Amino acid sequence: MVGFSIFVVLLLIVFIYPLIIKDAPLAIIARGTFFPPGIYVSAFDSINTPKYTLNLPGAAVKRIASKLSDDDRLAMKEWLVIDGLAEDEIDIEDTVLLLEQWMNRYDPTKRVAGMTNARRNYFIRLNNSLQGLLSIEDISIAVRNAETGDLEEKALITTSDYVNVNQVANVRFLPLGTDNFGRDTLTELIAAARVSLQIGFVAGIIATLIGLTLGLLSGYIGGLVDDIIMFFTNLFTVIPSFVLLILISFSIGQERRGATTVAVVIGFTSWVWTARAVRAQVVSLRNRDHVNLSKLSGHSIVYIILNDILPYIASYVVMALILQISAGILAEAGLSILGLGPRTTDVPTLGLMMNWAMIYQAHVLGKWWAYLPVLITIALITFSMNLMNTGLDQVFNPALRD
Amino acid sequence: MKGYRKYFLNKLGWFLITLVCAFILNFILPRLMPGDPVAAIVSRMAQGLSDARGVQAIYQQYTELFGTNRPMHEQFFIYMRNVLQGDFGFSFSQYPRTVADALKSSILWTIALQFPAIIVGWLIGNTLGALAAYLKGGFDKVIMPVSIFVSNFPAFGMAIILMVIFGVTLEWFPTSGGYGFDLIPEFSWNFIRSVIIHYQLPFWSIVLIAIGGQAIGMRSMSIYELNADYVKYARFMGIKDRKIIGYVFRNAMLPQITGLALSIGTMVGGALVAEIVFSYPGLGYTILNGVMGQDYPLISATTLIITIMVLSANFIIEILYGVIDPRIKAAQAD
Amino acid sequence: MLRNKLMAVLGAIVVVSMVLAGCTTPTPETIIQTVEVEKVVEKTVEVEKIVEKEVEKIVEVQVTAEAEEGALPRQETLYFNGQQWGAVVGWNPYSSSNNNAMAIGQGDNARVIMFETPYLYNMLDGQQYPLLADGPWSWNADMTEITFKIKDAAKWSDGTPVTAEDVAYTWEAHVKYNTPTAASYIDYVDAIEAVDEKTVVIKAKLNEEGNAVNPLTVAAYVSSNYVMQKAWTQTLEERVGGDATEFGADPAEDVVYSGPYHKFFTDDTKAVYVRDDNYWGQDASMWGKLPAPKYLAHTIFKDNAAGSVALAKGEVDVSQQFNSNVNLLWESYGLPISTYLPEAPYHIGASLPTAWYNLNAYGLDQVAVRKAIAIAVDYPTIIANAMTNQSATFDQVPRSLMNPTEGEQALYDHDAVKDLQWAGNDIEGANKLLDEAGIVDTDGDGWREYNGQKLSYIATCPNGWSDWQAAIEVVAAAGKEIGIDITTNYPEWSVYQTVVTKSDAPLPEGYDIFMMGTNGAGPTQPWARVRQILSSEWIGLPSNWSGNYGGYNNPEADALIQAIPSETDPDKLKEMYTELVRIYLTDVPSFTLMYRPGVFHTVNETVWTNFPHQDDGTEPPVPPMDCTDGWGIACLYNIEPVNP
Amino acid sequence: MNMGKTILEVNELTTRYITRFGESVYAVDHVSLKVEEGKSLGIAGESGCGKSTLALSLMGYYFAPLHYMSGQIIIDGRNISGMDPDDVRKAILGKEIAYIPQAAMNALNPTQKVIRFVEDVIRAHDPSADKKAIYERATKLFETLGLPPQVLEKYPVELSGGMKQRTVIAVSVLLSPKVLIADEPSSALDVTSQKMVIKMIKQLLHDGMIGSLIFITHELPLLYNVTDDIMVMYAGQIVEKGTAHEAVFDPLHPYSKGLMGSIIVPEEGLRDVKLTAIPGVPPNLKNPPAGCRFAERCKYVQPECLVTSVGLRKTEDDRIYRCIFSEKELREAYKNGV
Repeated sequence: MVGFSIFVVLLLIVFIYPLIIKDAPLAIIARGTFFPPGIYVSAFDSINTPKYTLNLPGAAVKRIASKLSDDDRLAMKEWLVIDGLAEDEIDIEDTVLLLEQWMNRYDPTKRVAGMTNARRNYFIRLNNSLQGLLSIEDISIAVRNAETGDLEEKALITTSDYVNVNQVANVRFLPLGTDNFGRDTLTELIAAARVSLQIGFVAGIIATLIGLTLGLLSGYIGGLVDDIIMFFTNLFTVIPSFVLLILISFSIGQERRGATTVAVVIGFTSWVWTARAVRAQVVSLRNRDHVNLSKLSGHSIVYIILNDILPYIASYVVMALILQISAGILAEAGLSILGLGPRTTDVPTLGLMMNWAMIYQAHVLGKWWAYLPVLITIALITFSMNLMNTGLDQVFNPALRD
Repeated sequence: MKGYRKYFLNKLGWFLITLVCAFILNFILPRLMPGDPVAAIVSRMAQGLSDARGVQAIYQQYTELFGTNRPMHEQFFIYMRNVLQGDFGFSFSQYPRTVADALKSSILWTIALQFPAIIVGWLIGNTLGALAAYLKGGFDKVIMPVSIFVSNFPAFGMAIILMVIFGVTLEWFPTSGGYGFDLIPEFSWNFIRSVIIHYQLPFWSIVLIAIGGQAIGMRSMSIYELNADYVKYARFMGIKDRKIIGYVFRNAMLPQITGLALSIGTMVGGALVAEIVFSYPGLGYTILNGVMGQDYPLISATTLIITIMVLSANFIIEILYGVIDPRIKAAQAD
Repeated sequence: MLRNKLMAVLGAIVVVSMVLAGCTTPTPETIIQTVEVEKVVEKTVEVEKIVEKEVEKIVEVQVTAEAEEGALPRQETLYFNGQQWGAVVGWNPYSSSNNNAMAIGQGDNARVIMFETPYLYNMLDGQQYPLLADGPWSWNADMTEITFKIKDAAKWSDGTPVTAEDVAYTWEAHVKYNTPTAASYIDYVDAIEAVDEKTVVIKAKLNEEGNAVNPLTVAAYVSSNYVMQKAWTQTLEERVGGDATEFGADPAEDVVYSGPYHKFFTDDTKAVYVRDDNYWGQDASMWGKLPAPKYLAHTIFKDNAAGSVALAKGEVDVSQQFNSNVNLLWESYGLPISTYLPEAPYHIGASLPTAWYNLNAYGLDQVAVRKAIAIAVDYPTIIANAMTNQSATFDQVPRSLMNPTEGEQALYDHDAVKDLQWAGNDIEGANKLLDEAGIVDTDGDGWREYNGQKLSYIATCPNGWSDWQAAIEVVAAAGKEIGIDITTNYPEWSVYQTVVTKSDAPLPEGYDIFMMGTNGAGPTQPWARVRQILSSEWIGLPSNWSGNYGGYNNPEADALIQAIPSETDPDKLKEMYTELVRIYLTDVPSFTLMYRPGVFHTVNETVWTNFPHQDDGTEPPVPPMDCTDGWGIACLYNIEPVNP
Repeated sequence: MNMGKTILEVNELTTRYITRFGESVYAVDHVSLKVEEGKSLGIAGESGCGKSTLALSLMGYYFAPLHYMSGQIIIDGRNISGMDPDDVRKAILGKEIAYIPQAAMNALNPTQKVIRFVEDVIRAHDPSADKKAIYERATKLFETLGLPPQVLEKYPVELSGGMKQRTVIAVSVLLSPKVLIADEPSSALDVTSQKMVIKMIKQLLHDGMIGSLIFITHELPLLYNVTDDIMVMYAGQIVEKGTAHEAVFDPLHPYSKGLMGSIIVPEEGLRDVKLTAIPGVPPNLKNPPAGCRFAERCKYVQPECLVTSVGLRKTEDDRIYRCIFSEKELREAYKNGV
């Protein structure tokens, strides 16, 4: 079954990954925010790694293109024209000529009427990036002599020098880059997923137990009991559980908000759903023939509930539990995004990661790796659970099979 | 009809009692929050005030003004009296602004955004579920999982994704606010258009979230019903499939209505977050601010309003439910 | 066949949904309508109150004219973000609770779009330039009185001239109603008197020797505090019947102002200010013209993220908020966005977000511990991650009590304190320091003890203050490196502020290391900042927003702080400041984590250009103060549409 | 042997279930039968032997997972097995051939008043019919059947079990169908309402409100009282067919024998014994045994029973049974066998 397998895979990843990558999930490894995903190779080490000479066609072109995009060329043309160079003299395809003209004519101090500061800065940056673009001289690595303090050439790097990544001492693969704290997003994400799952389970189980008990009682016994229980249920239904959550979590105060606390709080605010659902089921069962039969044959309430009611709603309860778990995970995320989640330093949770990604505007800056994986993880977890639900549904109720 | 009256009175009774309790809860819960809000205001007022007496004086003034020096029950009755007169008092965090003023506009924005969204989500969800149950095959195997997957994003997640795709990347829709950043509210086509455009992203983010859960419920409900004996019988009595589907979905839909009543409470929660993501001028941000600023009156008022909205919605739905589903009356009768 | 029908049903439902969606949209309308109506009412009220009709009429005309068009003309409107959070509450310049940051903000760099100060402070050259005042102010011989004149051209929005009496009465009112302003100046300003129609004299409070207690602060008054109209102040007093609370709470919709802009429209989503085309400042004696934008509009965003999106989309021209990784906006997205400096740190640092030690906390009374933690912290990471490089590094600007501006940096001898400096990230150094101080891990649990008690602290800052939280995280990490157990904790600001500013009792548990900002740039700086960080005079205040929250007490420092204001000899000053820096770096009562600009000044040049930026050739240089604060308002007279 | 008009004739009808895993289950396997006007046919067999499926198949209206394979269903000389389902629905169902479902308790839409359903039924065949006419017609019918007309205005939930059942029967015969198929109409009821139901059905046939009756049950003795002929089914196939008397008191097929084995005096109280009378369970029809389907439960099983499939035999007095033994051999076996 799809849902189940997705879920299992998630679980496996969550538990196996930490065995392989042992880094602390909250360790700050990067100086700077949102490093993009990729393989990071120690520049220092690669200098001391054996060099291989590869003469690859188009290497130079790539090198230039990386510094000088077509837009840049057009921009250069624009500037040169403003500077009084005739358009037909400029050929943006001819890199050498273009650069030559640029180097001769560009003057950072020149004030061009109507040019915005942003644009001016752009040209300055462009100019800097163009420096030595065409030079194919070897770059020399030098070390400063401790006594004399003058530079001594250590190595030469030519344009055709390559190192083999496998031979570089320090290489770090960051599949999802780093987050705003400079933490390895993937490691953090997986740790977070685990915590969120725990929260979900705790919350879900608490909620289901409360809901089931109340639902059964009110549904079967009916009458006053029903009214009283339903009254509380209604009470908690109409005060949106989310509002309750916010209030309670805030009252607890961030200092005392551990993952478990949050889980419990969620559990205690979200049983309503189950209670009502169970009750509805029980009510529909209450007047079924087999129940009446059982009543007539004088079985005790407990007996009837256990033997004539519970089996019929067992599937429903399991499903409710699963839904509650996923709901719990969502609730945690919802709280954290408002900064009311578990305290940051203890553990990462999916919600907290989301929260920080938002605070540091990852979505505005297009740093997808900081938030999209988190969202997808949340969705996948809950999704797989829902699928399991429908799956179970079919197992328990042959009717649902076509 | 006796069964029904009984049902109605019963519901009405509980409606009122619930309302009262909700009211009390709304009053108490915020006041359980730590910290002294008046102190917060005073320390804001008294910035740089060097002599202790001065600070004390101001503190006195405000505790007087907000009545926080009185015992809880007294505060409660004063509060109740005022609320009944529609006066929610001063907002602590935005003093001297009154709560009523702070809520005035945001309520309407929220209602206008959320209730349609929730209902539409419910309708679409149920339709999808029904279709999935009836058409099976490709529809069931593809559309359902997709819609479920979509609705499994957390409310804010959906909001953010929509924002990034349609707001930031494609720039089809604005990313924040209730109307154009360059508009002055007034009754003009220009303005209405802007409001509609700004309405879309928050609206659909809520709708999308709502769909899945409803769809699942409706699907299994419908499948149960589709296999019910009366369907087979009706078929063999030569009744058109369309009519039978009519029976089935009516019967399946009925429990879903309570489902709706139930969802509203939770959905509102998620929707509030969506509002915040889109800087929508609704209750979502108001309540968050209230919490952060320990603004008891504001929180109480906001939660109370949300509560009353949800409560009434519940009540109405259950009343209707009683009207359209005979099973209820039967249940009440015995 | 059946499927088609069902599809049809689905279609129908979708349609219905859209209709529903449509139906609701009028609802906001109704709100808007009410708001609109109210606005009209306010207007009429104003009209009644206004003395000179025609002035107001013109404004009226414009308003209605605009209202009909519905949209603010983009070409004539300058959009802001990051100053105004939440809806405007009032317009009362005497009150500190208007939540009206755009219009009301007194202080070192007073915000002068609606209310005006006699002088404008320029953080770049440290000068005060006359606004309402005519020409520079002057001390009398024995430095006890400041005298300045009011410009003849200076007029109130009701057309009446601004007089010396207004200045004097403003102060009277402050004192009478015990406003925060009064609170912060009462110890230094004795009285403000009108010598004649236009001449103002500020009398300084004198000490036993008969010298001004604090000439610096007195001098600062003229550029930090608004002048309010006496006539209006009296109407307000009548209205509130002399009640101090009421006096502060009054929304003052009818306030009379002297600045170039005033209320046009406010609601929960924006605050819009319109230019008063009769603004006196267009007189040759001041600006000689009107400010360029007809409207100043501040969209109210729920958080920085929303604000950044708007900035990127060109819906905000001037952004006073922390835009994380701001440089990407132009580097990766090629947006016409720029900051004052083209490269990192992008802004001019003005204040020093500081981690304060609670010196009463166990073990933190030990310099060794304080210094060890301070030198172990990884500042480059804080600056790179928390501030996303929008702060000068401590290599560029060595740590001291001064902010990174040249003026302040020149005030102390860098070399004299060179050997006291630390770059941070110095784990060995820190461990060595602690070992030497005999503070070692005796019971081998990995944590150091002092007199047998484990050193474990809670570092804290307000919840949701993202850059600070990120910084505090790094501090905690440093502690763990050197065997001091530091955990972090983020209370809500509402709780935090009350705890931290209560200095009449030792700080409670959980506030061992905590963050607070410091003064930015201003006429009394760096003295006021030094005082804020080192002076013991705040200890014991019930509500201490002034500084030294950690309870540091050093008579030597106090003495110097006492002396500086009346010291005029630059060399002497430099000595004293150097000495204070030495004390600061030796005792480490607190340590700066980063440099933060007074206001973030990021501009989008889609519509407007010619904003102040480094070497923009303005003379005197216009500071990046968001086009609204102090001399920074000159920006409004320099900017021009990109394509007119 | 009177030669009445044949109302229902079924030739070699074969239908199958297709499970979601695509396997076919041949629940009705080359079944042929004939019912004459005014006559009634009983179909007996253990549960799961395909009698209910046969009932469904006879309607000539199939929906997943049941599928038509081959054979003919001829009602009143009209072959409906080939007809377009929608025409069958309009022209046949309820009108020519009506059905009383097994669990008639839940056969009515719980959220619909009986009369509304009556309207739907009639309108389904004659859209023009107007409310009033329908109402009168219904009341008349209910009265003749001894049902209180108020029932029409009630919701099913408001009716007792027996009342529901009878209501269903009444609704089924609204259009006086030529064939009424009653599938265990009484199984879920208490004895008294059972009797009423049986009585009612007999009355229907007797008063000519229905053309003919097919009565399905696992309670052979019941059939003896109700129907003229009896057909015994096993594993989707006919194993024996004859008059009620023959089938009950002189069964030929070992299975029928087994079914009847324990009966001495008429039905009362012995219902529970019957099904246990024969050891073992019917074969799984997903892959039916190659030989005689009853073989592994048959006392008289021969080696070839297991391999060679067995056809129907016809006795000279027109009785039909499925066995390798001749009538004589069987009687022999029974005489000294048991």
